[in-house]
Amino acid sequence: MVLVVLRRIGVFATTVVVASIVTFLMLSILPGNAARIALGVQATEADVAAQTTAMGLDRPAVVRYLDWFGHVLIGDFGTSTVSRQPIGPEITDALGITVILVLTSVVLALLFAIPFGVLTAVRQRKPDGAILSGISQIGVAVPGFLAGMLLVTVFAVTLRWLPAGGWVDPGDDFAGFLEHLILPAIALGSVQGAVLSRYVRSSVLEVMREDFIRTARAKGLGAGRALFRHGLRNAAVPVMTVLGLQIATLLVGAVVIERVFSIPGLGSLLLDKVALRDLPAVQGIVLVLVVFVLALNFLVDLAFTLIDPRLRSAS
Amino acid sequence: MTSITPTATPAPTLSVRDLRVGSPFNELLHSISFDIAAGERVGLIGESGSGKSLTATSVMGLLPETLTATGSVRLNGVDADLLTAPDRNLNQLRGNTMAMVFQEPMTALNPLMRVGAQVAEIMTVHHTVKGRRQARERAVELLTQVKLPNPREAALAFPHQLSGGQRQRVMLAMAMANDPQLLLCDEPTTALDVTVQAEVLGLIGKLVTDRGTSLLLITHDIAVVAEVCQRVLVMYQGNIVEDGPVGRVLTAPQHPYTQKLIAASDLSSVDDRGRLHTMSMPVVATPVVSTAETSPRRMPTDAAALPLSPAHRAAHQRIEADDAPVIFNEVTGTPAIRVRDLSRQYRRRGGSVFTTAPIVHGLREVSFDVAEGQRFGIVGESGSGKSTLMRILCALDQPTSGLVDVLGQPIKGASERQLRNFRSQVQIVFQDPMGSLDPRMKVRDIVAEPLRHVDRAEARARVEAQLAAVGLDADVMDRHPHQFSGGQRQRISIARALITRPRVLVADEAVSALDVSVRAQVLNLLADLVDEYQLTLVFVSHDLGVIRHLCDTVAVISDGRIVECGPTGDVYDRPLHPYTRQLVSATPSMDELARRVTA
Amino acid sequence: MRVHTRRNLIASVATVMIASMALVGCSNGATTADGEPDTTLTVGLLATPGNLDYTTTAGAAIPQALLYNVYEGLVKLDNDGTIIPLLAKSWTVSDDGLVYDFALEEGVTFSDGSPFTAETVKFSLERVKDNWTANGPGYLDPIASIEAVSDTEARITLTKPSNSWLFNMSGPVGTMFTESGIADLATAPVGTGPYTVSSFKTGDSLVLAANADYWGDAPYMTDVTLRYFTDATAQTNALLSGDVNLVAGISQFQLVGQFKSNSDFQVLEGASTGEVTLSMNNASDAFSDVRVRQAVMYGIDRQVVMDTANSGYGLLIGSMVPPTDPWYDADLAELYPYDPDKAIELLAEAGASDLTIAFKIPNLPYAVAGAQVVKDQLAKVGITANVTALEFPAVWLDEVFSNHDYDMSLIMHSEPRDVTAFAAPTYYAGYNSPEVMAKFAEADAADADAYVELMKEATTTMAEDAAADWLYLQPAISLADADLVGVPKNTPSLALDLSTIAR
Amino acid sequence: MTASDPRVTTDTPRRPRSAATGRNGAATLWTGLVLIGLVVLAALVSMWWTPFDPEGVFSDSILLPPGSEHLLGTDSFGRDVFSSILRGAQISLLVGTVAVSIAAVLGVPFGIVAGMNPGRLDQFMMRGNDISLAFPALLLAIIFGAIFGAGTVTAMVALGIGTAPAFALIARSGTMQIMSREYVQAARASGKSGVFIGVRHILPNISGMLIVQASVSFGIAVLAEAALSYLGLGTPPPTPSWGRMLQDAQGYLFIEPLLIVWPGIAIAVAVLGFNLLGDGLRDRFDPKMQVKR
Repeated sequence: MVLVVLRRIGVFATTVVVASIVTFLMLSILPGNAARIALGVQATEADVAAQTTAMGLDRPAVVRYLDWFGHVLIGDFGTSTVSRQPIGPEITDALGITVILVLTSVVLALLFAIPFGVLTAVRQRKPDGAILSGISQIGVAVPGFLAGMLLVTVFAVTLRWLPAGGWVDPGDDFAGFLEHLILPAIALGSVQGAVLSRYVRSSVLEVMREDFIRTARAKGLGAGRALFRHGLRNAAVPVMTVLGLQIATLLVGAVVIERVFSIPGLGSLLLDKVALRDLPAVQGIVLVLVVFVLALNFLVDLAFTLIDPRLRSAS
Repeated sequence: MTSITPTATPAPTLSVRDLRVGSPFNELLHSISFDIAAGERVGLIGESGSGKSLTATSVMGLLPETLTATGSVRLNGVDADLLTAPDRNLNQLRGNTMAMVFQEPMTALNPLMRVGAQVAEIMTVHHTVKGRRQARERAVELLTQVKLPNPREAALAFPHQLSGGQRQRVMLAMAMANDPQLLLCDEPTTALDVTVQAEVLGLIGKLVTDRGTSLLLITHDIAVVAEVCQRVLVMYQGNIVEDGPVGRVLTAPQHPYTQKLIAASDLSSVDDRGRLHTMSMPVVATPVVSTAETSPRRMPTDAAALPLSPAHRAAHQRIEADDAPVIFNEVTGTPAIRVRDLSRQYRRRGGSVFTTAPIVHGLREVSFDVAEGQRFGIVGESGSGKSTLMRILCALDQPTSGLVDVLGQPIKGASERQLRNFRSQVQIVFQDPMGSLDPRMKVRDIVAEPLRHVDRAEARARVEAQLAAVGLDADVMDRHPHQFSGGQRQRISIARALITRPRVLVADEAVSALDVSVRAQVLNLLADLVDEYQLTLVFVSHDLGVIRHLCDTVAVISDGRIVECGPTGDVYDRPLHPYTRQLVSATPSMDELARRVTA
Repeated sequence: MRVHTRRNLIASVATVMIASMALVGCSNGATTADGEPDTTLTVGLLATPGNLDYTTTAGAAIPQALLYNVYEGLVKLDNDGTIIPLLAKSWTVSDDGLVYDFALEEGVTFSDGSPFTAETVKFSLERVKDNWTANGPGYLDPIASIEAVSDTEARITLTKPSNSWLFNMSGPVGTMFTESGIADLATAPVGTGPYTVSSFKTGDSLVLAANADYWGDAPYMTDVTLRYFTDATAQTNALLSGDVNLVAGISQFQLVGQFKSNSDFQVLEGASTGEVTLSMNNASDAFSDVRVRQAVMYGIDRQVVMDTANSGYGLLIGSMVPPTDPWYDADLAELYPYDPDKAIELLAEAGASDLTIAFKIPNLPYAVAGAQVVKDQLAKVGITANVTALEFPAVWLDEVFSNHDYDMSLIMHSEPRDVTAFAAPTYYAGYNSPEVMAKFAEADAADADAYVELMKEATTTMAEDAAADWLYLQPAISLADADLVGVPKNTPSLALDLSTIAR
Repeated sequence: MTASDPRVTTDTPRRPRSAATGRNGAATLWTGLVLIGLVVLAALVSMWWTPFDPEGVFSDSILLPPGSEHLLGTDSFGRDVFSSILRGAQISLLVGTVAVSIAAVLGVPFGIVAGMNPGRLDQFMMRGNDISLAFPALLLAIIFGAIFGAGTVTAMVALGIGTAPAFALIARSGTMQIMSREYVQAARASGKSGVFIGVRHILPNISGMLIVQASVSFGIAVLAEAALSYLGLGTPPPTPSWGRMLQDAQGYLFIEPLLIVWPGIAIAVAVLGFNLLGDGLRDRFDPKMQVKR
């Protein structure tokens, strides 16, 4: 048992190392000279050369990789070539913001998707079910940033009920934090909710055809109770897979909404750092994103084990 | 609001009148009428598509939304027609006054819920016990009654931790929990191994007899009906064509369909050419609900005559208590197949985050020979290792250790190149008529697939010839598998297997998925072809009856080893190993059944 | 009143709908709920600083936030572009134009408490040569020596007379630093200015607080937050929704219209130093012939470019000189009137009738918009422009600016008095005119009147040579709450001077 | 992101779908096909004809409201919005087609090989797939945009590579199901090579689920192109793209709000079409229905 856990962790670690190499290689061919960007248009070529050496950009790739990843392993992401600050805290701050935003939106999405998806599945053949299903189909088809723009226009600009964008730390001002969270979370959550509700619907439809639902009906449970007591947990399994993948894509995917609402999240930080060719920061961000997703997969695996006893006891 | 109040007059438990079920496109059940008296055990028999399951689901009110039922279904003591009663009222009846057991023990239980809780639920739903605690206590009691080992622990198990038979017992416990008036069982034992099947059937019989519950048992297997029921209804194409006491129907079927069905079910009865009775002629569906006596039909009593006696006759041996290795059916000279000390272990796929996949012993030190021209049957239940053995014989799998020679070709460690000749010499016929043919390929391509280095024209000619040999016209060549019935698909499978003129034919449960009527035809065909091509046949099956009909020698395999092997008749008549005895008694012949029923 | 309505919203969710609608309307008055004057200001800006050290980090974002607000030099540019005293009370220049004597303000301290003296001047200016890598350390090249005559008197001697030197001293290179405050320039700036930095989050905000010990007049606004946006629409939305009070440096002018008709806001139009330049690589095969460049000048209707790509905002200049410079010549805008026939003729003359050029623009909204119009107009005179939008700054700097691998580009030159730099033969424009260079040098050393005259001559020559097509001058447009006063209209320097803003 | 995970597929035999689901499915399918047909028609027509040149600049017709001459009005460059919408269909279809093709070409063989070789190779390949899953399309688009320059090609390639792991997962789970079919065993027993089995047996039999996945991915690609255009990583002007039209329109939201409506509708129609098609096809090709029995 311990061995197995160790092996799993070993596999996970190997994956992370490979991912770090992929990240490093991919970013090492970035065009654009970080030294030149730091110095600006007035600097001479000699200045740029000196700056290149100072930033350690003239060392061989292997050395740079080992130096970088070695430090990452001890929690040191290096120093940003732009802000001159340790990158770790910058990433942590931005990641925190994005994670809060994404999780809130996912919670909103679930609050919408579960009842909506179940309803559309149960009422599949009724006209109202078809209408609801159509609504969610259209919801899936709307770009998230368009939803964001419209929300800002209506609730921030026209009605002035909520701020048009920006971010407040929950620790600084909790009410302000909530105000700033609502619109972006809704923008991100509404589209995700529509997507999720499609999965909930098909998963519930699938489960409704299962034999054990028929068994439950034969026991004297009404259709609704049978679904509620026996179906939903079973239907949750495929939905969870999708949810895990969604959260993974949203970490970067939220960048569009972050842009609409001027939120300094991880995706925005990545775009900024890429633009500034802040290579240590970009590498750090990409690695954190990738490891986050890998870890998320691992957790989803684990969650399956918890929800499904068939996976728990293998013998 | 319809209320449920007992009516005063004594009446049948279930009364079905003029039940018709239709889809938007056509009618599936045509005016079904029957009664079941209190405590009566009735079997409903028919082949796939005859409408027997629809009958049961109509009674339960669980028809798919898209089907509509008309007529009337009345339950004793219920002042309403179940077909028109609102769902809310049916909910009070289902699981309480009438209960149902389904075919698929693997999927009929909620995989995420402990079985005890699932049994308890049916009582809490109908408030037949006070409180959850009492429901749980009662659930354990019920699990004890259905003879689940360690019922207290079993109640805490999840369905996947139980075997198929155990799950079906749980389903039974659930169904009987509220002492229903009527129990419906839809193919309750079809998915179970024969030995388990007998136990579960015995249990059903005992439970309903003890409690005076009326039983409607749906099955395709006449033996199952004979085992449990007093009366049998025969369904054919949406009609009940015969209705009578089991003994009478078994011995003196009246309707032509029933007659054919029973004849085809009897693998020990052959015609004057040594061939099984088939149902190839179309049967006119005329409902007959009479119980008039007819003259008893003479049942052939002699065992199936073996059309071909191989030169080699196997010794009748069994494994000894000390597990000393035995070489079964040892052949002097060069056998077609020689297996020595064959073991196969594998890791079960899956496992979870925290557990390693367990090692499973598929086969343990198996040794036997198969002589050239022999018809060698391998019989065993699911998980016995028979499929693993078959796969290794066809070089689809590799032994972990031991020696396997087929037609002089060592299997262990052989590369695909070395096996090239072997591949055309050893061919295989599978169980599943749906799954064994690629749905995207035309019959022409399917049958020609094993051919190598053959030009189109010759391939076409050979395919045509081979299709003719299995009784199919050449015009089927350009069709796809889904356009054929199960029996026809199995013919195509056989054509594919024989097109390379192999010397060894391995058949894996080749008739198990077929309806009784078709089974006989395919078995006859196989027997003919084995003769014609002088094949060495290895026939793997769970069904001793089929093996007995087709094979001269049988090996009984259990838990990864051969426990007994010998000439089929000997093994059947004088089983040496207790497991074989169990197996034999669980698969009675028609004669035996008739004897039991009329006794 | 408007400022605090949203807090109520969260506090009493149930009454939100009606309450906030009622409260939203009354956006007037400069007091908080307590009756105190509201001295907090939030400014919405684009382009976030990566760090706070403009001695080694290029870009206009850092000086915009810090210069004159946190950092001060001896002199500053007022909003009209005039050099006025700052830390130097006054100064005298020797007749030969070589010796500058500065009389310094007394009692000035840095925000870390250290005093400002003539030694500080010497320390700060000497530091530039070796420690500055960005923002033009070369501007101080004319300095021969710096001498602290007394605590309040500093004497700077130049190697040769320079008219541009004092002007440049008003920019970043003239900043006064204290020796005790340079340890962490990137995050903890120490200056003598009216504000200090209280927090900085890259990509999000920079918060300034009034410096309680400021030597001069205390600014009206005590708490200023600079909020950074990546999207121009988000920036103006924030003003509309009341999240910010002032938006400076609008770049997408279609967003301005809605504010003009709204009495809650004021639109401030001023002059900037941002020349939107259609640069042509004078050294490339395509544009080495002056006739081809002139053909471009005739072939482009700058008014249409401005109307279409810039919503009609801007000023046609025709040279690289904004009206705030003394040598501005309004007539140059008419030098090359729109005349496509003439353009075709010139191209034919130059044997370039079927010209295809690489038009590499930065991926910035004004450039992307402008390039579409330019491409369309060039097509009409027979020039095929293959437009590529390069990532800015990284790839554009690399390909166009450093490697000169382009035929045509479109970019705004926003630095003050950058025309001299543009004329350098090594500059990306590849314009090589010894005559013009000589004139610039002569001008710099000349007396004040001759200076203006010579500068005018040189810049006119550049325009005639069609060194580039200066399409128009980007206006400096600020949008603000109606109650704000003292908002700087023009941007003669890089700085956004907050000290004058009040309610 | 739509991806099926092998963890969620079971061997549970299903009863075939009822007739009514089938009819619903057919309605869904046809609605989807009609919507896609509109988009394809727009793309085809715009190859030869649009009412006005969607790439020029017309300074005399800036920001006109919808009218008889300009059906949907004009934008800030004086371009006819209707023409741009028509021409924009080309980019959307191009991005979708190329991205999905890249994803399929990379993902499907990968998934089939993994599915056909259970054990170490499969494990190894799936870890590789995990890693590529950790680089979502948008992240790749940002990185590739920085490396190769933003543009249609970069966006298509990034979307394609980013979507490939989903195809690999689908192909693998489908392959694993097909591998247990007896006709594969029969082919192996006939000495057929892995390549033959993969191409002749597995690919045709998982094509249904792959088409469903392709259809859904197509919709996602159209949405992703819009998002990338919004971030400035999509199709550069003047080539009309719906996503960039949306972005451009954002600045004119208070001047000409309809400008944001038209490309929004166009995107929704295309995505809706492909999603409905996917749903309809899923009803047709339900992989569960191919399970034995």
